[in-house]
Amino acid sequence: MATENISMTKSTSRFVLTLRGIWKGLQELAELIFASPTAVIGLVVVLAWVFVAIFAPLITTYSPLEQDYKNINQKPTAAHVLGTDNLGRDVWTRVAYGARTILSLGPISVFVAFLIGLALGLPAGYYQGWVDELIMRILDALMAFPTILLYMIIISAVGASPFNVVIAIAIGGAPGIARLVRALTMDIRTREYVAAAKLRGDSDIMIMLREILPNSRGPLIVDFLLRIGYAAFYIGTLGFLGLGLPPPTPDWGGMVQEGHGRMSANIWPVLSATMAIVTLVIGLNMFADGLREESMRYQ
Amino acid sequence: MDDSSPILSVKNLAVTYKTRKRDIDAVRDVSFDIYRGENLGLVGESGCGKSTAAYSIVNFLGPNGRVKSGEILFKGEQLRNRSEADLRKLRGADISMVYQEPMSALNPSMQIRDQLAESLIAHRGFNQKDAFAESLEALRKVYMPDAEGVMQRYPHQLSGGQQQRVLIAMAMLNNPSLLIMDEPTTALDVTVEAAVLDLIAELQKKYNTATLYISHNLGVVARVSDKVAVMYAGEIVELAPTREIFHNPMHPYTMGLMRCLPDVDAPKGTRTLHPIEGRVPSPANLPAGCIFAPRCQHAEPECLAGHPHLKEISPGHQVRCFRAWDWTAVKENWKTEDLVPLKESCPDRNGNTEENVLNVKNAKVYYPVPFKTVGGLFGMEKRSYVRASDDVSFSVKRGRTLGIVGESGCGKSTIAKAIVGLEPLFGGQIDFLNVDVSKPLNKRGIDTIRDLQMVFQDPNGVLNPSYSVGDQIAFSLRRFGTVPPDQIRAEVERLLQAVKLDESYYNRLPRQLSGGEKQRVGIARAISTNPAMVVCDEPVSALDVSVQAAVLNLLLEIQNTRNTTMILISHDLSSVRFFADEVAVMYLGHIMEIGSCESIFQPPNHPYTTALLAAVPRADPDAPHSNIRLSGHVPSAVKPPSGCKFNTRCPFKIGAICEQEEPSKRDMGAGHLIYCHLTPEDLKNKII
Amino acid sequence: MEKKIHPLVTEANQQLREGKITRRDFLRLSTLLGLTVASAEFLAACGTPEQAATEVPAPAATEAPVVATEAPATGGIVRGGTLTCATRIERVDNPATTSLISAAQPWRHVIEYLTHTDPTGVTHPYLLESWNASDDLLTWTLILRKGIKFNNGQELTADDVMFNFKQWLTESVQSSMFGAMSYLDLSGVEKTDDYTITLKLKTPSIFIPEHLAQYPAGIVPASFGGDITKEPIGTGAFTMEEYVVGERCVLKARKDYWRNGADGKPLPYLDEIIMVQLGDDRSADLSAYQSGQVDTILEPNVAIWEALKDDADTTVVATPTGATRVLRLRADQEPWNKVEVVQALKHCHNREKILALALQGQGTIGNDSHVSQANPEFNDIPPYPFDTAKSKELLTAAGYPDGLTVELAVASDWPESMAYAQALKEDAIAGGFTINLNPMPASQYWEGWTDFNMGITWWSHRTLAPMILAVAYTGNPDGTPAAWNESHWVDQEFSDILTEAVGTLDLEKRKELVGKLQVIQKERGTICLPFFMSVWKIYKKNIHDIEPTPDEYAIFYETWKDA
Amino acid sequence: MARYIVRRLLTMLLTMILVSMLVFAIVEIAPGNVARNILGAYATPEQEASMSRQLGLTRPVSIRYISWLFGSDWQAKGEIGLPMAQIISEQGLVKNAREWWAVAPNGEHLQWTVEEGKLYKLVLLADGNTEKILDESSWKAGEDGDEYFWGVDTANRAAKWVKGSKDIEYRLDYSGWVESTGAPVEYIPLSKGLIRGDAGVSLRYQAPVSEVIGRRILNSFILAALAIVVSIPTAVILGLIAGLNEGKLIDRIISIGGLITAGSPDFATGILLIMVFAIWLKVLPGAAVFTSADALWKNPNLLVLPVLTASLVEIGYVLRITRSSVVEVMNSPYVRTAILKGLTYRQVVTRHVLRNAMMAPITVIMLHVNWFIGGLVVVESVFGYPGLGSFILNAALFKDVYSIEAGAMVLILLAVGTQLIADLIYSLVNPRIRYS
Repeated sequence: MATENISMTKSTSRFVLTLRGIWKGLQELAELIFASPTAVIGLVVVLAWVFVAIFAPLITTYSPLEQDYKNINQKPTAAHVLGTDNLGRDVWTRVAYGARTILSLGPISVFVAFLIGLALGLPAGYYQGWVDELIMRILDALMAFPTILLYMIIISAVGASPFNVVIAIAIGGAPGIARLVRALTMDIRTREYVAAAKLRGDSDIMIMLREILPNSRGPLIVDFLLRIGYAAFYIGTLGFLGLGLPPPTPDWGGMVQEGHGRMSANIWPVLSATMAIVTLVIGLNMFADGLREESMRYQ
Repeated sequence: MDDSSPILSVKNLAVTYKTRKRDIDAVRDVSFDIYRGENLGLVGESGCGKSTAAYSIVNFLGPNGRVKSGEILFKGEQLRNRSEADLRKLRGADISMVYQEPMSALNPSMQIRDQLAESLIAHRGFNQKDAFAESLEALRKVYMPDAEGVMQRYPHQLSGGQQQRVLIAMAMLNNPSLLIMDEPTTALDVTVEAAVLDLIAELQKKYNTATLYISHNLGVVARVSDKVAVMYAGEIVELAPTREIFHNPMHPYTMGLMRCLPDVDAPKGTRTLHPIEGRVPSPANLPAGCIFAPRCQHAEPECLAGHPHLKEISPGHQVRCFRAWDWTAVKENWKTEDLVPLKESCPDRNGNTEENVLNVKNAKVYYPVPFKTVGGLFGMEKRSYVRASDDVSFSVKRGRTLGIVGESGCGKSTIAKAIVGLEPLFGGQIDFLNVDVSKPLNKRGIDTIRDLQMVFQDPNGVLNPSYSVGDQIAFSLRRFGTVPPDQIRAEVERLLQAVKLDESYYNRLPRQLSGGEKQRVGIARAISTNPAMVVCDEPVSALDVSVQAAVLNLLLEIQNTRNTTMILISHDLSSVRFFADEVAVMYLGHIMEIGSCESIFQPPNHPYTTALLAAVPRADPDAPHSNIRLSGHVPSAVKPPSGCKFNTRCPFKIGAICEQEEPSKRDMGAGHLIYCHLTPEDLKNKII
Repeated sequence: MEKKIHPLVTEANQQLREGKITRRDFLRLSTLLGLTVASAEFLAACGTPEQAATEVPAPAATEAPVVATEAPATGGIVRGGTLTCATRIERVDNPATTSLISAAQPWRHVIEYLTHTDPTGVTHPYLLESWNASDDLLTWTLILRKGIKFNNGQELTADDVMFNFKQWLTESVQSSMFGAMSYLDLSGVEKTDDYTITLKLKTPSIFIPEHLAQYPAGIVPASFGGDITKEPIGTGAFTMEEYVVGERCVLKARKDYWRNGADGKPLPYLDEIIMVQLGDDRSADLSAYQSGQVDTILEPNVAIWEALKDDADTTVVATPTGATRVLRLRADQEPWNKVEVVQALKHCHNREKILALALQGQGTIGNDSHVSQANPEFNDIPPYPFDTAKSKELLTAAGYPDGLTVELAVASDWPESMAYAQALKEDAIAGGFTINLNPMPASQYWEGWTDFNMGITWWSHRTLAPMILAVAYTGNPDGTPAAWNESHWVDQEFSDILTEAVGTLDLEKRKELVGKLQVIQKERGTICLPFFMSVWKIYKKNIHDIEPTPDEYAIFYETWKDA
Repeated sequence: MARYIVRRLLTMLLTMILVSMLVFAIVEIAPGNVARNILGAYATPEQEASMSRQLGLTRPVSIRYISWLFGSDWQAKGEIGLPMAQIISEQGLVKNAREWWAVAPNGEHLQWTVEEGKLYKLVLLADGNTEKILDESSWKAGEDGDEYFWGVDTANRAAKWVKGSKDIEYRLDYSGWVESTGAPVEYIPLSKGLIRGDAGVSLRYQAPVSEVIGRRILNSFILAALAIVVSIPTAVILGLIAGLNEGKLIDRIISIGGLITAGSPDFATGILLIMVFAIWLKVLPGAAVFTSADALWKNPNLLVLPVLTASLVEIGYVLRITRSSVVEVMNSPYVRTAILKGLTYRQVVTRHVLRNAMMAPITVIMLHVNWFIGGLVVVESVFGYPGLGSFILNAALFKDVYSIEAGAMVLILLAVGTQLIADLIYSLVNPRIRYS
């Protein structure tokens, strides 16, 4: 019993310490962010969209699919702050729910891309030699694909669905991530703590995951943020090209695609969705850029 | 102006930097004069504000820095608050600089001749042809081999020594009145450093240039400077003529710096080192009172309260210390006090010396060179190798230390890594505790891995920044299961104590530690499994001198208490002398000479050893200077020269035999082996 | 020239006098039976058939059969110029097998038709000089105009027409004419002399002249090898100079065309027609039009109409038609083989809403039978009401108490279809249907249009109701669905009544028969048809005399452009 | 240097081979095989099987890949025993009609057909017509007792007929199915292969892909080249100005401008530009209406908005890279050396900053080519521009496999080629690469 208690206290204290560590890390991050006006503006914009996405049902009065056929193509009014589209749906509601689409698909696809990128980049950078050569050649081949072409081919082969959009963006993004991870790994693997880990007989996977990965997180986080921006950009583009989510899913790119043919009659759906994409992408870019510049400034 | 007034006179200089949080005074109250032909050495540990002080002279402090107060008089004229256009006329003409990292100080995409010539064109209106001619002349003045060839080259095609010569030539082009040299030899190998220092000394004599020479290395300053200013945390704490400061230091910091240096002439066990406890305070967090007081052994309450000013206590000798004049008695034997007869302190050092813990036989470590053509992948190109370590044999006895010395790239680290299994062996054999360990780590048994640990060089790389100190040591304990899980924390704390860190370090993250502390944790981790042997790869070379001493002491203590066998890889002969029992001298992957520490540091020696020894800067202005210098640079390890590997640079080359035949080993007795065609007599005579 | 008047004309004349049929219906009918428009008008006004046959001169070969919409501005006609239009340039090989109006648009200026149906629905002879029908409507005589030359210099003769009939009536060629002319076998087509062809029908039909004006019925020479792009030979006023699928075609005026314009010189007025395709997305068409790059947009959709309807520089001519978007369900596949399921879906249609969303109200409500107010046989039968409770009830009865999930194929570049699909998707949820949309480009939709389990297809206008019904809702003799029967719905009773209607010339009677068909199709047919749409001709104000065809055919023979 | 180029070319070749496998795999082995994609979801299994055979899809993947890349005429030659000839002729509006014939030893060009169970030989006559000759004697005895014949059919395929076969061939005309009996049992679709310039027949256009794609490539190339010529110098100059004035107002303005243009998707920019310049101001064409193949030369205005749209995103991106590179170089030790050498600001910038600051953008632009191409697809789609991007997009939407494959290969070759060129430029700028 007594030993249990001790180990309890120990694990509790460890937990507290970990928490404290995380808190400290967050504090430092916040300090970093608030040092850069660019990052702050970016963060505000992104958080605003995150807020809109999370609370979409609370801050809108309609359903995104609700069609009011007696009021189509309305200009902004008190009842419809951004007007209605050609099917009489409230544009603001669709924009708000569209934020949900893009802010869930974007991070998910980038996350999947990171999983693939890590799975390729870590071994390539760590083992080098023929493993690296092989993986690099595959990556070269993947990189040679203009991303949008990859999307077009994948989506033409398997059709458009949220899942496929995620897969397409993930495959498109993975080579870049893998190269970054590889470069970071090649750098970190020469650090002596990696040698130290080898000298306690740690397995390669253990070393990659415990020694290398946590120490490449800085650039990876910045890259992650930037890539969410690109993903939002691409999800919008896919929607616009008609390769995105099937209607009537509220999807910003899709809204532009649906609306731009009748733009001269009703510009509001296009304008709203366009501004949404532009602000989100710029916000994410500003946030990532500011963070990167600030973290490099006083090195 | 006449020679009696200083070329440069800095008075009460203060420099401040804007940071995210607030302004930080990096340099405060710095005053010094430099006269024509004089060389002022500015020494101090890293982060003491030496470079800041130097750059403030040419007002080059970056966007965040500015001179806050004080005067900078150059030839009697105020340089502060001068316009950029005015300064530009001085920069590179009357005041020029030489930098620490010659590689990055040169434009990578410009030929050397253009980089040299533009200085002449800008300041003296030369046309290009004349400028090239003058530049070539300048290169010749710095004894640049193949000066014409170098003119056409790009920086990356030159060796570090050549690059530094280019920078010196560039600085001298316009016959400056003041030359500022910012650690010009720090990035260079010891043999190259020696040659560059010779050059600097010669040029100074020849052109009578006033020089501000910044270095962290007391030995270097002792060699070139007429006057030395010791900086500490942004202030000059002592300023005196070189001889005076080395023989009669007045400030406890200056004394501390000298007391912590290992002496290349003192054999192992004859003296111990006195590290300065604590660390240099950051300029953002200065202590009240005397800035050195928290680390000073002699601090009194008044030291903690008031801030001392620089006082002249004898002509030309200024000290910033309240007690500089009243502890004359203490400093009678300041250098040798606390001398502990180390040999007696560890009785079993000589107990089982005959047992070889490690036997290395003809070890080869080759790295394949990446194929230049795709055809290589299909066997159409002959594979070539970097022969990092070629045919190396030695053995280490239990409880002893083998030192391996040599310039960078000689293969000493490679062989160390091969021993612990971090590099695969290309040929040869390594036996450890009578087990064949000629295989990489993942093929070795867990016991072998546990028994053969390593201490690393770079304090910033030695610890994983993501985990706490305790965790990193605990990883090893868990992995090897040396202690039951519930005792791991206690064991880690015990280990921390063993490396003189208290248990509060357990939860610290590496970035909260100083370099020396990190290195201690690294040592704690290496000894956590109680290994039979520890390979130390340049354990102190990246540390400040005051910290070096502590770490070296610690290693020695660990060896004495645990009877650990060690290999010390180092380019610093002083550390090796301090710590090693046997020494191997390596050059281009080959052992040139091996033997007991005593025999290596005394003639007869291999010519290469001789050159190395001659190059060691001694922190004593009166130490005899040897003129033996190496010319040329280290040949490629892909295509090593035939015959004796050293023949291309050997000052005692006797002829064709050196180029054609690989020298056989010459046994000089008592295990002292020399690989040279010279006879023992020649080795002895020629060198002395 | 004396011409026998068909007894049915006399009968119809009587009906006209008694006020049973309108003057327009009479005109249409009598011209179908071979009377010239002038004769028919004369007859309608006062004369007797006998007088009409003798006293009214036959129209000159140069008579313009086209009725201009604007006040004829003969004096102001300007010759020359290039008309640029945005459209689709489809791959075409054999015109007889073309299944898209848009594919026929460029080519109808190169190859011509035996007859022409004008915007009022009256069919005129075109390459034909005239035709005659026997009293029992089983024998038709087609008389070719003489002296018409193909653009390779050959003269058009009965052999060429025979060749075309052979193509249409050979099943393996897969022309939609095969289904449309189900009343005729190839063996019944005979060449009487070089300019006369006799058709012997299996069952009576009055549709021959109108069928001959359908877009797959362009006349190619007998030497035709199967690919019009390899042999761009026809009698039309233009020659095809360049044809790049998906991009552009260039048509140049022929100097020796057989018809004259109002100024007495050979048509056409335009020198050149350039048709361009701006990608697969119609919005570029609109940008091109708005920035003055093209003069007109062919087959404009509702979005284009919406953008341009109030444009000051634009002429917008709207025609209510029988063109529509048909939600067709495969009668031979689950779950549409259960009539309750189809009815349930019909009850999920809020037709007013669908019309409003799909067409901004620019059309009429449909009742799920493919007969529109633009057809003379139209009977006003109310559609099923919007009643989702009833839908649920029907679904439960059909064995789907938990509702159904279905996939709806829809062409994403047809905004009306997309809007219809989305509106239905919303409303059908309450009715127990979960409809997943499968949007695809129109080109891809056409590739599989008869194959989708559920899809929304574009149908263009046909003059008479039985024409469309015969093409799309009948079976082959063996009972399998005909080539164009996309819903695969074959109903014996429906087919029988339809055959009777096809052979019934009496409009009143035919209307009655069609009424039965409407009810059957509404109740049992596996199509939903919520609206009929208006179609538009949209062109710049400096363009004149574009024929407002209800079937969206683009005909620029007499179009001219301000200098 | 030459060695470096050769090495890069070889790696590029390797990459292209890998890419070709990948393209082939994704497009042809994707769920729902080609025949299904062509036929739609509701074709009968017999129709699908027949279509698969006709498209050669029943042949092993490796053989199909080789045929696609290197052609199949030589394989057919092996089966038929006669050399193959592809005759290209102008037929009406079809400028390059391609037909495959077998060449008999006497020089006659031959095709075969089986009608009513009888084998006929079609001999090409001088006037372009054919003469049909009964050729029953050509049947060969097979191992299992059947009589068979390998020949060229009339639809550009090598085909193996078996005497008396009742197999039904379903052929998909543009409008529907054609059914005939006595069909061949095995087909080799004849093609010269992608690398010999024959990318197969587009399912959508029913014309050789290479025919359709050629002018599209030219159009896209003009658009892309102009966009690059406009955007890169602009971006570099702006980036330089911003980087040299780090932190100042002008830097802020340029940086924010760059952020906005780089963050606005091409379609948004394009739509906005059309709205303003084509619809409101009516000063520029809002769509790329090619009234003739050389429309761009007659009316260069067509290019203004597409080029501007494609450029804006690129300008923002390159500008930001250039700026940060300039900032980095400005803070480098060698610029410090240059300044402390007493050079003027102008000298420092022109001699020391420019060249070194260009290195990072060149590599990044090089990696950015793919992104740029993506932008072109969007721009071409927005403006209805008849380029390669919209071609591939439509091919993808239509599942026109051979067009996707050929288009993808061209695009990738373009991308990889551009990367190679950028690599070479980089090696010229950076002496380290040149000499190592």
